[in-house]
Parts: sequence; C-alpha cells; structure tokens
Amino acid sequence: MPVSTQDVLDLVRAYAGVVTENRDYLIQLDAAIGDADHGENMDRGMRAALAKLDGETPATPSDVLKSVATSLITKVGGAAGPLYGTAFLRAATAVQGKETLEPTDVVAAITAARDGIVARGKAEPQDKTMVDAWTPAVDAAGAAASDGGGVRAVLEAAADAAEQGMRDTIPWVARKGRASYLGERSAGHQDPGATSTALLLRAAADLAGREA
Amino acid sequence: MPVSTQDVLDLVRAYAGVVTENRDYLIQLDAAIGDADHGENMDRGMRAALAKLDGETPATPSDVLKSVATSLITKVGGAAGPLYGTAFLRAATAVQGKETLEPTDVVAAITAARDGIVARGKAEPQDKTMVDAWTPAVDAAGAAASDGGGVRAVLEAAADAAEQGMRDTIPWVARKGRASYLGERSAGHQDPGATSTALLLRAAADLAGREA
Amino acid sequence: MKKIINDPARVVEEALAGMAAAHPDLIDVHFDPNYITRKGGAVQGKVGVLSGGGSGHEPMHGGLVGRGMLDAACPGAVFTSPTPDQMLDATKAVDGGAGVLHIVKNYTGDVLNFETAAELAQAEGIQVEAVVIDDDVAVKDSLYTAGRRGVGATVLAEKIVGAAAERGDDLAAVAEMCRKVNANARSMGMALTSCTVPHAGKPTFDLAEDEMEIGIGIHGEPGRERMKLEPADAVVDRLLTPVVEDLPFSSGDDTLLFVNGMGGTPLIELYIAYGHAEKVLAERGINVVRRLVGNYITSLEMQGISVTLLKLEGDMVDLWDAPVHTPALRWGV
Amino acid sequence: MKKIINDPARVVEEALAGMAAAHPDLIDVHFDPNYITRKGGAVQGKVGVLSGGGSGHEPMHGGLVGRGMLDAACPGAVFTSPTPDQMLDATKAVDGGAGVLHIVKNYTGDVLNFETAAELAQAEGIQVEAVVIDDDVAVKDSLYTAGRRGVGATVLAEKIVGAAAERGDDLAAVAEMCRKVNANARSMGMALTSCTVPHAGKPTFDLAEDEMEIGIGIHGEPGRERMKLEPADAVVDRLLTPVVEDLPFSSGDDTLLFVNGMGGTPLIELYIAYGHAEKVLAERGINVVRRLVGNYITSLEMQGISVTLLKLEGDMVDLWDAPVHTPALRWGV
Ligand SMILES: Nc1ncnc2c1ncn2[C@@H]1O[C@H](COP(=O)(O)OP(=O)(O)O)[C@@H](O)[C@H]1O
Ligand SMILES: Nc1ncnc2c1ncn2[C@@H]1O[C@H](COP(=O)(O)OP(=O)(O)O)[C@@H](O)[C@H]1O
Ligand SMILES: [Mg+2]
Ligand SMILES: [Mg+2]
Ligand SMILES: [Mg+2]
Ligand SMILES: [Mg+2]
Repeated sequence: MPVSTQDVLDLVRAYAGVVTENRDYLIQLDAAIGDADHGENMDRGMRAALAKLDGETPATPSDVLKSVATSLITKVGGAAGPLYGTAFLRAATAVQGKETLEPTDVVAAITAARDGIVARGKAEPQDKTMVDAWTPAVDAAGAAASDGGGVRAVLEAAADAAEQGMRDTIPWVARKGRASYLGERSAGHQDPGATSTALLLRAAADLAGREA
Repeated sequence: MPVSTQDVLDLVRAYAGVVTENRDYLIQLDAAIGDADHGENMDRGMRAALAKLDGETPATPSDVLKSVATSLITKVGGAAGPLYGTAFLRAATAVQGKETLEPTDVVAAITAARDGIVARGKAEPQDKTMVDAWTPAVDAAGAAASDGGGVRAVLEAAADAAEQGMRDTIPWVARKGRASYLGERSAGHQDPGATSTALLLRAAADLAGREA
Repeated sequence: MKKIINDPARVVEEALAGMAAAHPDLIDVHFDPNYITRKGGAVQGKVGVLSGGGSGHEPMHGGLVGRGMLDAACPGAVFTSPTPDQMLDATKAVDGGAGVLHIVKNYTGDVLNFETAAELAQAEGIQVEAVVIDDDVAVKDSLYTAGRRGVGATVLAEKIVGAAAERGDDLAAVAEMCRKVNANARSMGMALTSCTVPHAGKPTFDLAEDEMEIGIGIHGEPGRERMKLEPADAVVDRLLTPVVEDLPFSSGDDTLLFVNGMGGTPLIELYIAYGHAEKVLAERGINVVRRLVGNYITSLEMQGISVTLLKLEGDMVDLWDAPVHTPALRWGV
Repeated sequence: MKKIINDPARVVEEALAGMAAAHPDLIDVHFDPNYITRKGGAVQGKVGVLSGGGSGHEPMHGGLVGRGMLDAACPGAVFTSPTPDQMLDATKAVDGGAGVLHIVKNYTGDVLNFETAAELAQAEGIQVEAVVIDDDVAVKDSLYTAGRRGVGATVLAEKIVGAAAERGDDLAAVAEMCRKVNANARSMGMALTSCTVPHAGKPTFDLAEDEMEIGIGIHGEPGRERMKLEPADAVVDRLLTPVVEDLPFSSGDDTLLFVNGMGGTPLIELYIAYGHAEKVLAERGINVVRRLVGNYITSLEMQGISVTLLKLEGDMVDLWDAPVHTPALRWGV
C-alpha cells in the first residue's frame, strides 16, 4: 500500500514520541563524545514540528516533509538542525506533487535526504556521523525496491541497514562533528546522530508494518 | 624550681611542636564553626616565633615572651594573632626585669595574659571563646599558688582547668568571634581558640613536670 | 583539592605576583609585608583610602585599587585578616598629607588588627579614621555579639568613598560618606557548595546534592540554615526579603542593586537571579537606578550568590558614576 | 544538579531577561527569535559586527555587545548553535547599509546555521561576510576533519574587529582584520571539573579528585587527554608550549596574553596561572604588551583555564586600546 499524507503525518508523530522516549539516551551518547545536547535538540525540534503541523492541513506527503524541515531548521540549531532540516527539505522536493508515495518514491526520498546531508556536512563514509546510518539505508532500500519489495519491505531493509550502520560507528575514530575533537578517544562510542537516524527509519518501518 | 629564661624558650619550642601536631585538628574545629584557619594561623605564628628567637639571645623570660608577642602580632593576623599577641605582650610586661619566675610570677603572667585578651576582645565568660579556657586557668593557678604550690602545681592546675573550660565550650552558643554568626548552629562544637589555649597551658605543665 | 595552584603556602604571594604582571599600569605590589598600592603612590593632598582583609575574596580588595577607588589594599592569608605591619606600611605609602581612611569589614580579626595599625600610624603622626562595614542581615545585630558581618556593601563603599576622596573631600567627609553607605546598605548570601581553603585541603563543609546554605558569609563558613535546594526565584526571595525589610527600603527609594557571585557562579545564573531581584523590587515600588552584576566579593571557588541593596541618597549616584580605573571596575576612563 | 535556575527549559530566556534588566543603557534584548543588539540599533554607514553561538559561554557573546565591539549576538540553546532565523533578524537589525560581518566559531553546527543565515540575508540584499575562528591547538587541523575549534581568539577578534568597524573600515577590511586576528592567535584549555548542562541534569563527564582533562573545548566535552593533576606552573606549560610552537610565536614578537577562566575558576587561581604564563613567555623573549585575565569565554560552571596568545601586528594594538563599552569589557568611555 502506497504512503499517504496521513501516513507521513503519523510518522512525524511516531518519531516525535520515539525521540522523547530516547531523549536521555541520545543525550548520554552525545555526552560521551560530544556536548550532551543531541537528545534535547531532536526533542525540541520534533515537538516544534508537531506543533507547527497542528496548525496546518498539508495536501501531500511533500507538504508534511517541508513543514517538518522548516521546524527543524528554525528550532533545533546545532549540527543536527540544519542536517536533518536539509534532509527533510530534499526529501520533500524529491516527491513534490505526489499524492501518495510508491516504494520507488520512498527510495528517492531517502536518497535525496542522504544526499542533502552529505552536501551540507561533507562527511565521508566512516567519519562516524549520521551518514553512516543513512548510506547503508539508501543502498538497502534501493535493493529492496528493485527486488520488487513494497513500502514495508523497503523501509524494513532501510531500518535494518541503518541500525547496522549505527552499530558500525562504535569502533571508529570520528573525523567530523564534535566527536572528531576527541581524536582516538571517540572510538568505542556509538554516534548519536547515526542513532537518531536509525530510530527514524525504524519508526517508519514499524508504521508500514502496522498498515500491512 | 623557678622558671628560667631557657625554660620559657623550651616552652615556646614545645608549644610550636604541639601546634604543628594539632594543626589539622584545630583547622577542623574551626571549619565546623569558623573559617578553617585557626590551626594554620597558630602554626604559621609559632614557626615565625621560633625563627625570630633563633636570631636572638633573650636575657629574661620577659624578653622571650615579648619576642613571641611580636611574631604573633605581625605574622598571624585573624583574631588569634592580636589576641595571643596581646596575651604574650601583657605577660611579658607583668614579669618584666625578672631573671626567673616564681609561682606567683607565673600566676601574674597568666592573669595579665587573660586580662589582655579580654581588654582587646571584650569577650564575656561563656561567649565560647579562648577566654573560657583562660579564666578558669587563672583562677585555678591563683588558688594553687596561695595553697603554696610550686610552679609545676600551679601550671598543672591551670592546664586542668583550661581543658575543663575548653570542654565546657562545647554546648554553648557562641556570642563572639566567627562562630557567633552561626547562632544556634554553633552549639555542639568545641571552640578552637579555647583548644589552642588549653594546649599551651598543658605544654607548660608538661615542661614543669619534666623538670621536677 | 582541585585548584590551579602550586603550593598552598604560596597561593597569596603567587597570585599577587600575577596581579602585578597583569596590571603593571594600574598597581604596584609590595611584598613582605604584602600590600598593593595604586600606581604612582600617594596623591598629595588627597585622602588615602585603604582596605584589606583575608585573601580569597578576589577581586576584592586588590582588584579594586586604582584611580577613583582604593589607594591601597592589604591582603592577608586566605580568609585571615592581614596584620598591622602590612596596614601600617600601606597607610604610610598612601598618606598624601590629608590622612587615610581604613575601610574595615566587621570581623573580630580585621577589627583588632586595624585597631593596632591605626594606633601605630597615629603614633607616626598620620591621621587615620576607620569605618567598620557591617551590612549582612543574615546575622542578628547585637551589642553582646561580634555583630553583623561586612560583606557586599564593602565593594560599593569602596567605589563611592574612593570617588569622594578623588574629588578632594577631607578625611572627616570621606569617613562620613563611608558610614552613610554602610548605614544605607544591606546584604545576604547563600551557597550551593562549600569552598576549599588551600591550607585545609578539603571543603570547609559538606552539602548534599539537594541542599543549600542560606545566610553564609564570605569565608566559606556554613550559613544560618541548611535547607533543600529551591528554584532561583525562591532563593532570591529568601535573600532579598530580609534585606529589604531590615533597613527598611520603601516604595520610592532610589537604589543600587548588586547581585554578586561567590566565585564559582557563572554569569548566566547571576543574570537569572538579577532579573528576578529587579522584578521583585519593582513590585515593591523600589527604583533600581544603578546595577552591578558579577563575582566581586567571593569565597574562593564557592558556588552561590549574595544580594546587596544600597539606598542612594545625596550625591552617592554621582560618586558611583564618577570615573574609576581598577583591575576589576572601570568606567569613565 | 546545583544551579541558580528555575527551569532548565527557561535558562536562556530568563538569563536574557536578566541581562536586559541589568544593562538597559547598553543593549536591547529581542525574544523569539532571540538576539541582543547594541542600544540604538544599526549605525548608519558602519559595518555591523555580529556573532553568536550556543549559550553557556557568558559573557561571550551577549556581554560583548556594545559600542566598539559587537552590534549583535545570537544566543542558542545551551551549547547549541543558534538558528538561521535568529541570525537573519539580527543581521537585518544591525545592517547600517555597509554590510554585516558574521564572526563564526568553527563548530559544524555554527558553520552550517550561519551559512544558511548568510544566504537568506544576501537574498534580502544585505552584504554579508563570514569569518570562521579556529584557534584551538588541542585539535589537529586537517582537511579531512571538522578542523580546529574556535575558542579564546573569538573574544579578542570581536574586540579588535569591533573597533575597526567603529572607526569606519569597510566590510572587506573588517573581515580581513578578523581573518588576520584568527591567523595570529592560538589557544588551548584544560578542565579540573566537568560542567552540567541544565537539560542533561548531570555532569557531562566524571573526573576523579586527582584528575584533569587537557585540551578541552568550551562545551563541556572531554579533552584530548585525561591525566593526573599537576601544579599550576606545569599545567600552564602544557597549554602554553603547544600554543607558542603552533604559530609559532618567536622572540621579539609583541603579543596579547589572555588567561581565561572556564566559568567556575576564581580570580586568585587565574592570577597564579597568568603570572607563570607571562614569566615563561619572557624567557622565550616574547613581549606581552597587552593582557586580559578573567572568565570571558566559559563552559557554564566548569573549573579550568584556557590560554590564548595573539601576535599583535599592524594597528591591532590601537584597535585593542580603542574605546569599548559592553557589559563585560569597558574602557576609554
Ligand atoms: N559534518 C557532518 N556530517 C554529517 N553529520 C554530522 C556532521 N557533524 C555532526 N554530525 C552529526 O550530528 C550529530 C550531533 O548532533 P547535535 O549534538 O545535535 O549537534 P552538535 O554537535 O552541534 O551539538 C553527530 O552525532 C553526527 O551524527
Ligand atoms: N572577641 C574575642 N575574644 C576572645 N577570643 C576570641 C574573640 N573572637 C574570636 N576569638 C577566638 O579566636 C578563635 C579563632 O581564631 P582564628 O580562627 O585564628 O581567627 P579568625 O576567627 O579570624 O579566623 C576563636 O576560636 C576564639 O577562641
Ligand atoms: Mg551535541
Ligand atoms: Mg578562623
Ligand atoms: Mg580567619
Ligand atoms: Mg551542541
């Protein structure tokens, strides 16, 4: 079943809940190799996104994604604000005009999101950033779609790959973001942004699962 | 046996040692109801007194006491500096010119010391200050002397009474010095200055005992 | 003990050497006995203004030496009043023939040592007047006790009195202004944490993670009461209410509001406290016309705040606004 | 968590309100979006100088707004860079027609948000130049990483660049001066204690009673290395040696030495560190001709210090000496 505007609204609400539940976890991850604010930043941003959407009646999935992008860009700050903001904005553009999203649209959206993050943040694979969750997700989602997988299959592939990518960041030495200031000391810790990315894609997969 | 100049020099050295041993104890007593420096102040002062005396050849007990007074007044500061300084200065004046000190001279010296402290500090009995160690010592020393006691008996009576007076300060609410700022909270703690006074008189009694 | 120091026994001397290096244009630092004088020394015909006290309250007093404020400061050992020999030499150094005012915080040690110093200076033919500052309402005033402590009002008095001396007021007038500032000022402080006296090596008192001390002084001593932590607004109310009611300050008064940090309190917290304090005063109709926010009279690294309120009368405002050029306070020059 | 605050979620807004109350003559504070502007707003024909960053570094940046320094500051959440909407509104508010300089500390978040703000402002026809400060030698510089952090040099750059703008230099010249100050400055910091981010509620890292962190930034992040406590002189050497050797500073250079406290460090310790730092530089033949000692760029209540050395060239000294009138830095007026 293709993704409706309501589905994307549900995802935003679901992810906001997930971020609130994981606020302290993300803060602790960031405290270890950053400045202890990632959970607070994402929570502030997603609550703002919900509040903004409450006053709107988006017509398409793209409208929802664009609204969330604006909230993240104006309310989050830090590195995560512009990066996630750009991700949602590029995703919105990638599926502009569409009433519903087919599996290939979902892949296009995730790909555009990842490309936007890389364009802004200039991170390479294994720099120990959220990109290390996004890129495997993009590849896995694409593969699932070309195997004829539906939205659920595509998102589950993405979520699984993102979680694997998230865990893969643990041993790495960070080369981007605050964690890079720690040099060798950044090894042995999971990247907070890769974690919030995996949580986002898992929330999407769970929703798709619910519907199926 | 009367008190010689050398005896007073020995007392200064002995008391300096006692103060160093009890430095942390006096600091802790002062930390509880003051500002955690009495042990440091007395230690700094007595070490200065020894250093100064090393360069001098005092002819009389009074010369030794005057030299110590100068060191305490110029090197200690705080409340203890001027109070102990005045005490030693008044004691020196009380026995001026004497080659050796008889029991009555010892009583006169202790009495003058106490009177000097009261004149400077205006403390009443039971204000929870060093006066509460000095006054019982003066009375006990006087009684011992009129009972025909020797220097040793006089100083032991003084030391015993000072220690009792020191313990008596524990339940009292301070009305003078820093401890008075704590109001009711000063009750239950032994006064640091009364303690350093008891230590001084006990050191004197021990020396007298040694000689006999 | 966590401090940027080398040797507890050398903290005061090394900090003085650092001040001398950091402010060569403003102050001269003298050692053994230790005192700080305004660059250039005594100003002929001007009343010298001198203060002093234990170290550990920086920038008070040494950081307040300079044009328009103190002519000299005598730093004692940490939390221990300085000695008469320091005060005497400093008094001689800054006497410009018009006499010297000693600004003394009301602690037994400070009072006794300044008494001796004044006697010695007078014996050498220098006119000396001493004014004792006792603005701390946390301590009940009484003839039978050591009385109230001198705290935040000291900083304000040193600025205002320094300006009076700078404009040429004579010793009697300068001393009178100092008494007036003290009479018009009230303070109260609190602590979130203890401080550690270097020679003691451990915190003077222990506070649980959810406790605070109300009614502390500036020597790391415990306060009048220990209680559970409260929000900033409630804490400020606890300090400001007794301050306002003691003088009392009343509607229509023009005041200077001074929110002070105890040494380890970041500005972001001081501004939160300041904002509420000024709001509360406004509700009482008390006008805040001058303001000071920062760590000026401290207890080493203690975290906490104090609030001082000064009723501005006569030309106090002009004297506050007059040029001042010291390491810690500077304006108009 | 021990802080003088009411609600972790309102720390920034309440502190801003307090600043507004404490400095009504110097600054205007705007809310939602949050930014601080110099009283009187844009100066026609003058380049606007704007900076911003996460809160928790007070007095930087808001306390550095005023004549001769910043025209505007944008405070983000604690340790979180502000957002483009704040920067855009502040940029518009201080554009006097001569364009606006954005002074950006080199952190991914700050850089990205300022990039967006610059695009938006330029889209509205405002000339904007951005200069990124990256003076922290604790972090190895490299094309493949986020590069060095912006720390102490930011304060010095804001003073010097603010003076250049005040005297009428155009945007290109002001930006060039900012790049020059950054190129000539190096810093390194250390911590004795962690700080506690209000919304996190517990210390960002734990340090044993006998440990310190060397090579920290200004966001309570751990440093490059954890080691046993050392005497002040050894600590200063650990910071100053890499600073001196990185530029490198050499014998005969005229410099400004800035010894900064991390927020919870008392002045008495900063002066001990300062004294040794200037002595070490003298031994290397490096002339310290200007000095700054105090808590200016902080990490909340963290105890620790940072050392910044700036090689003074051209008219940097005159620009440093030029009048400045802000809540935290004031002279010549
Ligand atoms: N250059 C970059 N490219 C991609 N992601 C980045 C980059 N820099 C940081 N990040 C991500 O941002 C996360 C930190 O976000 P957050 O803590 O909210 O911002 P800040 O680092 O400004 O405090 C990191 O865990 C990392 O995944
Ligand atoms: N007015 C006074 N009269 C007599 N003794 C006093 C008086 N005030 C204080 N003391 C004594 O001084 C002691 C404290 O000395 P110290 O700690 O060295 O000085 P400070 O209180 O200035 O730190 C107190 O324990 C008390 O015995
Ligand atoms: Mg972070
Ligand atoms: Mg004491
Ligand atoms: Mg003392
Ligand atoms: Mg951050």
